Amino acid sequence: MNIYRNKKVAILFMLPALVFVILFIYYPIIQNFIYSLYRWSSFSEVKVFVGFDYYKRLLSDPIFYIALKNNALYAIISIVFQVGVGMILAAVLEEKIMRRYQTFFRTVYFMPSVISITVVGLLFQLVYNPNIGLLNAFLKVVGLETLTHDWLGRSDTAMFAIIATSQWQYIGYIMLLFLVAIQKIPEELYESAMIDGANAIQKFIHVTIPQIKETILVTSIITIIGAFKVFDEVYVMTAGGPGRSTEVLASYMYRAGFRNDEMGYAATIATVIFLITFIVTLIQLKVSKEKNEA
Amino acid sequence: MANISLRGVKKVYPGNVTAVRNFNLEIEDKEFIVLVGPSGCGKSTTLRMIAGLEEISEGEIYIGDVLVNNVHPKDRDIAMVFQNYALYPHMSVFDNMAFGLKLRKVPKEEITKRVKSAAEILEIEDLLDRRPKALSGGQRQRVALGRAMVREPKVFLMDEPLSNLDAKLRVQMRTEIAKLHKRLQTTFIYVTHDQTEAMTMGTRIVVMKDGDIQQIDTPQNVYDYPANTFVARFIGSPQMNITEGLVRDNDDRIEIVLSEDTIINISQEKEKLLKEKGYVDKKVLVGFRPENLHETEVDELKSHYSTINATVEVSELMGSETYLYMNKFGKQIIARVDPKSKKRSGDRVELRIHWDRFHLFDIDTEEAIK
Amino acid sequence: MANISLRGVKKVYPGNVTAVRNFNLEIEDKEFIVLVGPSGCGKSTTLRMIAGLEEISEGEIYIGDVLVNNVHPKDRDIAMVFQNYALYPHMSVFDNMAFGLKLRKVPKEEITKRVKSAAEILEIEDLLDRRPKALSGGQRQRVALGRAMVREPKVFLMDEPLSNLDAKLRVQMRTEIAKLHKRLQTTFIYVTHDQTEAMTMGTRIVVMKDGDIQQIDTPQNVYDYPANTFVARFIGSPQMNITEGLVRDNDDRIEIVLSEDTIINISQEKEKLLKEKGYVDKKVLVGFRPENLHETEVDELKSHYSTINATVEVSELMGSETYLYMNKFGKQIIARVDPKSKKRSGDRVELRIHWDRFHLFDIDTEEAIK
Amino acid sequence: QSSQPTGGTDQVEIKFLHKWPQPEYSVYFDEVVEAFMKENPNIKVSVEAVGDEPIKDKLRVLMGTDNQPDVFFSWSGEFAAKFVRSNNALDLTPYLENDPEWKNSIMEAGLEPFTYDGNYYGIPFRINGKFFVYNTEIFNKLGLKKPNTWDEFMTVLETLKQNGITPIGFGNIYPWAACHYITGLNQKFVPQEVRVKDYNPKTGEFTDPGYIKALEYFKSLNDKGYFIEGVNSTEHNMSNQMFYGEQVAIIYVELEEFVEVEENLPGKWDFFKMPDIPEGKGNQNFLTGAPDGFLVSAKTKHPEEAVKFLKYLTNKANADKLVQQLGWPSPIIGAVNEGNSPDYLVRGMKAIEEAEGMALWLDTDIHIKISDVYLPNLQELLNGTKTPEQIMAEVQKVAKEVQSEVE
Amino acid sequence: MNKEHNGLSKFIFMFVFLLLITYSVIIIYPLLWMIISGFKTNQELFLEPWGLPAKLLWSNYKSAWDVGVGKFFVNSLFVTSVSVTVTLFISACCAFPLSRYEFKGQNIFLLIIIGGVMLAPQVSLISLYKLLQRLKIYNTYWALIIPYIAFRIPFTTFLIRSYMLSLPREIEDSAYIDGCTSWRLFWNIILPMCKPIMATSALLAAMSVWNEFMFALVFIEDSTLRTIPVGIMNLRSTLSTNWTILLAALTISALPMIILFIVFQKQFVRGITQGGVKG
Ligand SMILES: Nc1ncnc2c1ncn2[C@@H]1O[C@H](COP(=O)(O)OP(=O)(O)OP(=O)(O)O)[C@@H](O)[C@H]1O
Ligand SMILES: Nc1ncnc2c1ncn2[C@@H]1O[C@H](COP(=O)(O)OP(=O)(O)OP(=O)(O)O)[C@@H](O)[C@H]1O
Ligand SMILES: [Mg+2]
Ligand SMILES: [Mg+2]
Repeated sequence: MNIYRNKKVAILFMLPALVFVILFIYYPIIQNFIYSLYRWSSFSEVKVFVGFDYYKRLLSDPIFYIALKNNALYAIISIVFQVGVGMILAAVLEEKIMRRYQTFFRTVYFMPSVISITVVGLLFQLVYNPNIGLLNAFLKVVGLETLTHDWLGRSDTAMFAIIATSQWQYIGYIMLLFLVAIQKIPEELYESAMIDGANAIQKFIHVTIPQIKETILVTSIITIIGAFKVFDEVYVMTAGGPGRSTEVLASYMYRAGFRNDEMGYAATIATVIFLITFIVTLIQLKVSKEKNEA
Repeated sequence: MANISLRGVKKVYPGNVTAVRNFNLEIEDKEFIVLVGPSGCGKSTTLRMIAGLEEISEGEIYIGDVLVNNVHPKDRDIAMVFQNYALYPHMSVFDNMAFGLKLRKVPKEEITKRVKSAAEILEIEDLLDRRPKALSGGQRQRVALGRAMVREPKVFLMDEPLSNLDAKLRVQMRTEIAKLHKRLQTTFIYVTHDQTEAMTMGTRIVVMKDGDIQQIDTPQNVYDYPANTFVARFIGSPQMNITEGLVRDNDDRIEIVLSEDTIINISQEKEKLLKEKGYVDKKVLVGFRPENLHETEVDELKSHYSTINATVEVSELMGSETYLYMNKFGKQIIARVDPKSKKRSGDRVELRIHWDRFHLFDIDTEEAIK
Repeated sequence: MANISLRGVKKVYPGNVTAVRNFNLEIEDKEFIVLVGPSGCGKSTTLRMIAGLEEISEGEIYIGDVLVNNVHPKDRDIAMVFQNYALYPHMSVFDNMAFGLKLRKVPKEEITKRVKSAAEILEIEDLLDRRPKALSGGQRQRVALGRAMVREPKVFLMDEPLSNLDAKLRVQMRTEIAKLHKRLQTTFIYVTHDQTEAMTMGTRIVVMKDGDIQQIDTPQNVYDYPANTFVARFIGSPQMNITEGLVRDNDDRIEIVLSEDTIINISQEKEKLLKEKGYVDKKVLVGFRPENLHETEVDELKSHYSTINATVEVSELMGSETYLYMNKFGKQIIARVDPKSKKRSGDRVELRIHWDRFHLFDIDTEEAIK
Repeated sequence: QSSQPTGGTDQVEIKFLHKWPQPEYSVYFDEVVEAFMKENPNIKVSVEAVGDEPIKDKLRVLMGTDNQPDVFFSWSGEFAAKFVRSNNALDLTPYLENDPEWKNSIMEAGLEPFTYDGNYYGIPFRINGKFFVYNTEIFNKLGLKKPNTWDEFMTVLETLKQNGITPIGFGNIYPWAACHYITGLNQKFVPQEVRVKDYNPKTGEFTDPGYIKALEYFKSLNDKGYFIEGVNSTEHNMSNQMFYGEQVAIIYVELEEFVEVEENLPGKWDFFKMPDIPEGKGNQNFLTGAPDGFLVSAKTKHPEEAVKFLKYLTNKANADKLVQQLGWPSPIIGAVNEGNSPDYLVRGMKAIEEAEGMALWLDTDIHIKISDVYLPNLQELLNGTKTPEQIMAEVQKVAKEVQSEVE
Repeated sequence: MNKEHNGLSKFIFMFVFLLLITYSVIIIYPLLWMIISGFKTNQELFLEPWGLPAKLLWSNYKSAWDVGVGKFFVNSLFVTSVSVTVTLFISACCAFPLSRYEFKGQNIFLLIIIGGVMLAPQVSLISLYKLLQRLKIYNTYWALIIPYIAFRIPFTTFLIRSYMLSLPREIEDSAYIDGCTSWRLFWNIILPMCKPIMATSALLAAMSVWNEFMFALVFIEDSTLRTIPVGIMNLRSTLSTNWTILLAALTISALPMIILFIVFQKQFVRGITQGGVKG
């Protein structure tokens, strides 16, 4: 027998989690999928079966594509900054000379993620404000007057402004996950690498990264999923505007369901969000697995 | 040039554990220094300080005349075999060995060549693609060794690199390390608890105890002239027999009384020494190694020999040799005799020993009398 | 009752690495079995299968007549010393040792007593409060050993438990393990690569190679009658010299020609054997151990001895013995002689060897001829 | 009195959901409820309050269940109509008919927006109009007067601008702000019957050129620089603060905000309606604004008690209390009067009463799907990323879709 | 070595350090802004958002507290502590076999569990609402606690699992030999080694539960059961928002998380799994 193959014990351990997840996450999802096949509004009891009509409509809905593009943008930028910068920050703070100051920095960097998006949204509305905002003021001070802009009010920059806010808020959060992962790496591997002649960057590439692969996977999955689920930031800062330029899938879903009263359409968008994140996750799991096996 | 000099080096670990205290050692270029000592005496700590992996609490370390206290390990040009291997779990055996070379931008073919050849020597050619996790203990250790062997650094540090290998392989590896030393002509510092390794490989042996150096000398000298009873007991297996004896002036000849029936003669130099240092009529510690007790009659000058009569309690056949355990002078005495010895438990034996083979120590300081 | 029986046990690791193949062994209750073999031959794997930590690919394992293939390790009542220690990093040394007892609901005072006494034996009383991270290699190993020692299981499995200890401590520990065995009267299975341990501790030795058993026998028999050249070479240090020889019928006496100037006589039993098995005029492998080559004249029956003449290439002084390396029969021959030998590089020697000391092997199968 | 389902001391519970959790407001409701329960010991009113935005979600979720509050807040117009269409709102006509005194105490302008197919479904609680509020000091200094026509308005704005004062504070991060302008402009540009027809989901076409004109006029305010910078990233609230800080001369606010204006700029302000546009084809005498109020759930088990509570809430005494305590304009006739209210409130109410009708907030008056296209596009309009024609084309398209969906 | 700074590396250190400090300022400044703004009047906030208040309006903090932040606080504390504790426990239990065992269908279970990460909770709002009513826990603390647990489990499991994956197998082996049942192994060996990730997960879970808004809004009707975010959000409405009180309230509500973080710092133990195995 193999002590690590005892399926009964394994399932026993997982049972509570499974019950919760299935009952309170999957059951609603399935229901959600069923909802997406009907035209209904939340306050009427009549449901009209429309089959996959909403799915067809979604595919020809230009706003859906705007939202999709925004989410993708969100995902890409977040991967670069939250995962990339977060990881580097963590590695820098774990360097021996930095350890003394680590507690301070990690506390500070983590702090924004504790704060409610309401404050952060308001704060950054003010930061981006063309008249009184800090950002434009700063640009003027450093002589980049030409770059001043109505950051949230113009379609070309609004999305980036929101995404930037998110980065500000969550880099520290991701950094913390990396910190925990890096602290777990046996010191002797670094010692061995130093003896092998590795400098800080080489240690990072050849020891740290391979050792925190699993965390990289975890964090990139959550940032991507987070990017596709993003709602609060948009809702608080621009509500999808100007025009529809910062619409994201979740805000569009919200708008469809809770503003326009097309619950079926909202459920459709929700299902699509689920599908996208599901596929992205699958791909990532697969890629990481192949890499591990190679 | 890689002479290494440790001056007053001290290491205190957090929790106030003093692992090394006042360590002074001058290592010539190309020397092969062996550190020995009981478990926990600070051998690994010393190596790690030389490598720069452990902060030095006090003192200075020079490598090739450069004070390296504040030099980063990567800049010390050192190769090291870690006691606990410290292999990169995410790299194949090949990559583990090649990593140090890659970082030094050694050309690819050269890397392959060196790794292959080291792998061959270590008999791990078949394992190059595996991850450390899929290796046996000894195989891991060989990879750790290989990782150092492919390099050509100024200094090699090896921390019990052969402890998990079988005797045969160990002999091979010992030879290979010796060859490596010869070929590269660099300084080696080598930790081992294996007598044979210590005796055969080192140009000098450093014997440590509780963070202190006990003796630094060539292997033969450490064996022949242990500085104190600790070294005497620690080096050599089975251990040296040590017993008390009274120095007696008997008609102008100095002799030592071990027991009523055992009085030993000593050489003239020793006599002079004892007299000069004022040991006459005092007690000293007398040591003699099991392998210097002979069962057979000797034809040389009888006066150079003393005789110990005892009864065998246990005789242990070890294949290539036989140990006889006897109770004498109130303690257990061991003799290592020819395997053809027919002596068994209960037999009486008469063992002879040459007067050059006695070691004399002060009874209080336990230092050798010289 | 803890007789253990392994029947046709096989282990294939993922990646199609066969670590153990067709392992058959019946272990009596209270036996002290020692597993030896070159690094990577499957010793640890075998132990791990007995412990239930590794799935058995094929075959059956019984402990005390119960088929345990599907019994959980915790229910096998086993104590084990892991080759790589496997200490609990988050627990103090005391807790590491006490954990197994706590799980078994041993009363608190009893636990403290046992742990304390084991710690004393292992000389780690001062370290009981430390975490494994703050220990030296040898100290960690002793904790690992202590963890097993406090238990009173049906079976002890020890995987190179002394490899990181110095000779002196190792001798002490060896004795302690022997005492433990005597006191608890349980079955021990012990992996080591140390000749002395294998020879002195085991009631039987199992010699393995590449996952196969080569020989199972008492230590003395393995040494004296190696089943094949592998065992012959593996057991004994320095290794047995093995060379080819032609079996020749010379006037009704069978002799073996090793080289033009070296023709050896053999005992009558051996003659008979060679004749019966039809080796006359065929080549065989002849082995003889370095310690059986004597420099000195022998007074016994000359005819029982053969003489080998050679020139010393290297002479190695090892303190308690001297090795002479010679080139002969186209290969290197080693002799282990008295340390008083005055032979140095370039000197000619005449070495004698008793005819009982020759080992004969088939040249193709390399099995002992018997 | 009302029919008691079971006699005796059995208490019935009615749930009351409003949208003013802020303590300075909620205290009013708590007091009224307290008093009501004292008078009617057999009725227990449990109050819940959630804020402005959350209540929209809350209602939606609650409507699909049996847990509906018996009396709940709703905006007038389309927002309320939704509940009617989905049979969630109780028809209050019989109750009003049975109690003409009650009915007559309420302004028609307040009741009318809660009608659907000629029946009353809601009782107004507040009534609101939208006015330009201006800084009298600045106007006096520059010798400016309240404008009556659009042209005068433009002159005023231009003068302000020439004098280095940003004319209008306007925060359109949530485009309902722009929509309030368009509500008025549409009303002034589009013939009344066309507009009414277009705003009806069943018949809406939005092809009248007046809609485009309205957008153009609105856009010109921004293009000429009469709005502050970055309108699409400014909150309404923040633009108000700019007015209070005398950084802008004019803001466009609702009647209920007058209290706040007075608080921040006491005595230094006045207000005017949206100026007339003579060339506009619509009725110039309407006022932008709407009532909000309460509906009774169609599923309520205690309609009598619920109505009773509603009646109590909107009686004259409580309306007076509302005006006095919170300074909110009440649709109860005579609740706002010189005796109990500040002058500005009385004048504001008068303007509402004088108006021929009310132009309900565009976003609550047209079908939500149309407004969902219309409103965001107003931001695009201001940014210059879409032309009025493009926007109306989109609106027309969605109007057509809506026509086919609403049976 | 640690103290080593030759010219170049000293320069690099200073440079990096400067970057880190700059980033800290970028973060601290807004936080200070939040705290300071809590002392301002509404007008000061909007007209001079970056200035200092003319006088410190402690009353903002006081009124924030009086508005009910105090009461909400207790609710939040209860809901958060129960949710986080249960979540951690269940997730750790679940992560254990997923990381340490091999069994058929393991990947499917893994997918089922972490699949939950992918769901925007908004999606399930209505179905959950109905479900909670059917379970008769609507408008109780459990109406929040249970969904919070459910939605937190996937990510927490995910985190803990990836940490557990890297713990050395040998230590488990040795625990089994010592006589551990799977449960004891989990409880006495694996969990203690997971301290850092447990602390992190607890922190992250607490954070998200503490700030959760949508469920708290919809699943709780009774204002005496409200949690902080809904309480605070109710202060905000389109027309008249007393922003500065809101900010004061938010500062108060962020405080416990910050304190929690500082407390949990201790659990970030470097090298907790080190020294156990050789090789
Ligand atoms: N997890 C694994 N996957 C694949 N191969 C393995 C694995 N573990 C061990 N092996 C291989 O199986 C063989 C036997 O290993 P084992 O650990 O039993 O050797 P050993 O006799 O204990 O050696 P040593 O003396 O070096 O410890 C070795 O060749 C090793 O490389
Ligand atoms: N990190 C640490 N913290 C505290 N004490 C330590 C630490 N590392 C080692 N020590 C202690 O310092 C002493 C010297 O340790 P060191 O590893 O140098 O011994 P060693 O000579 O290599 O022994 P071994 O032969 O057992 O490996 C030991 O007593 C050990 O317990
Ligand atoms: Mg060591
Ligand atoms: Mg092994």
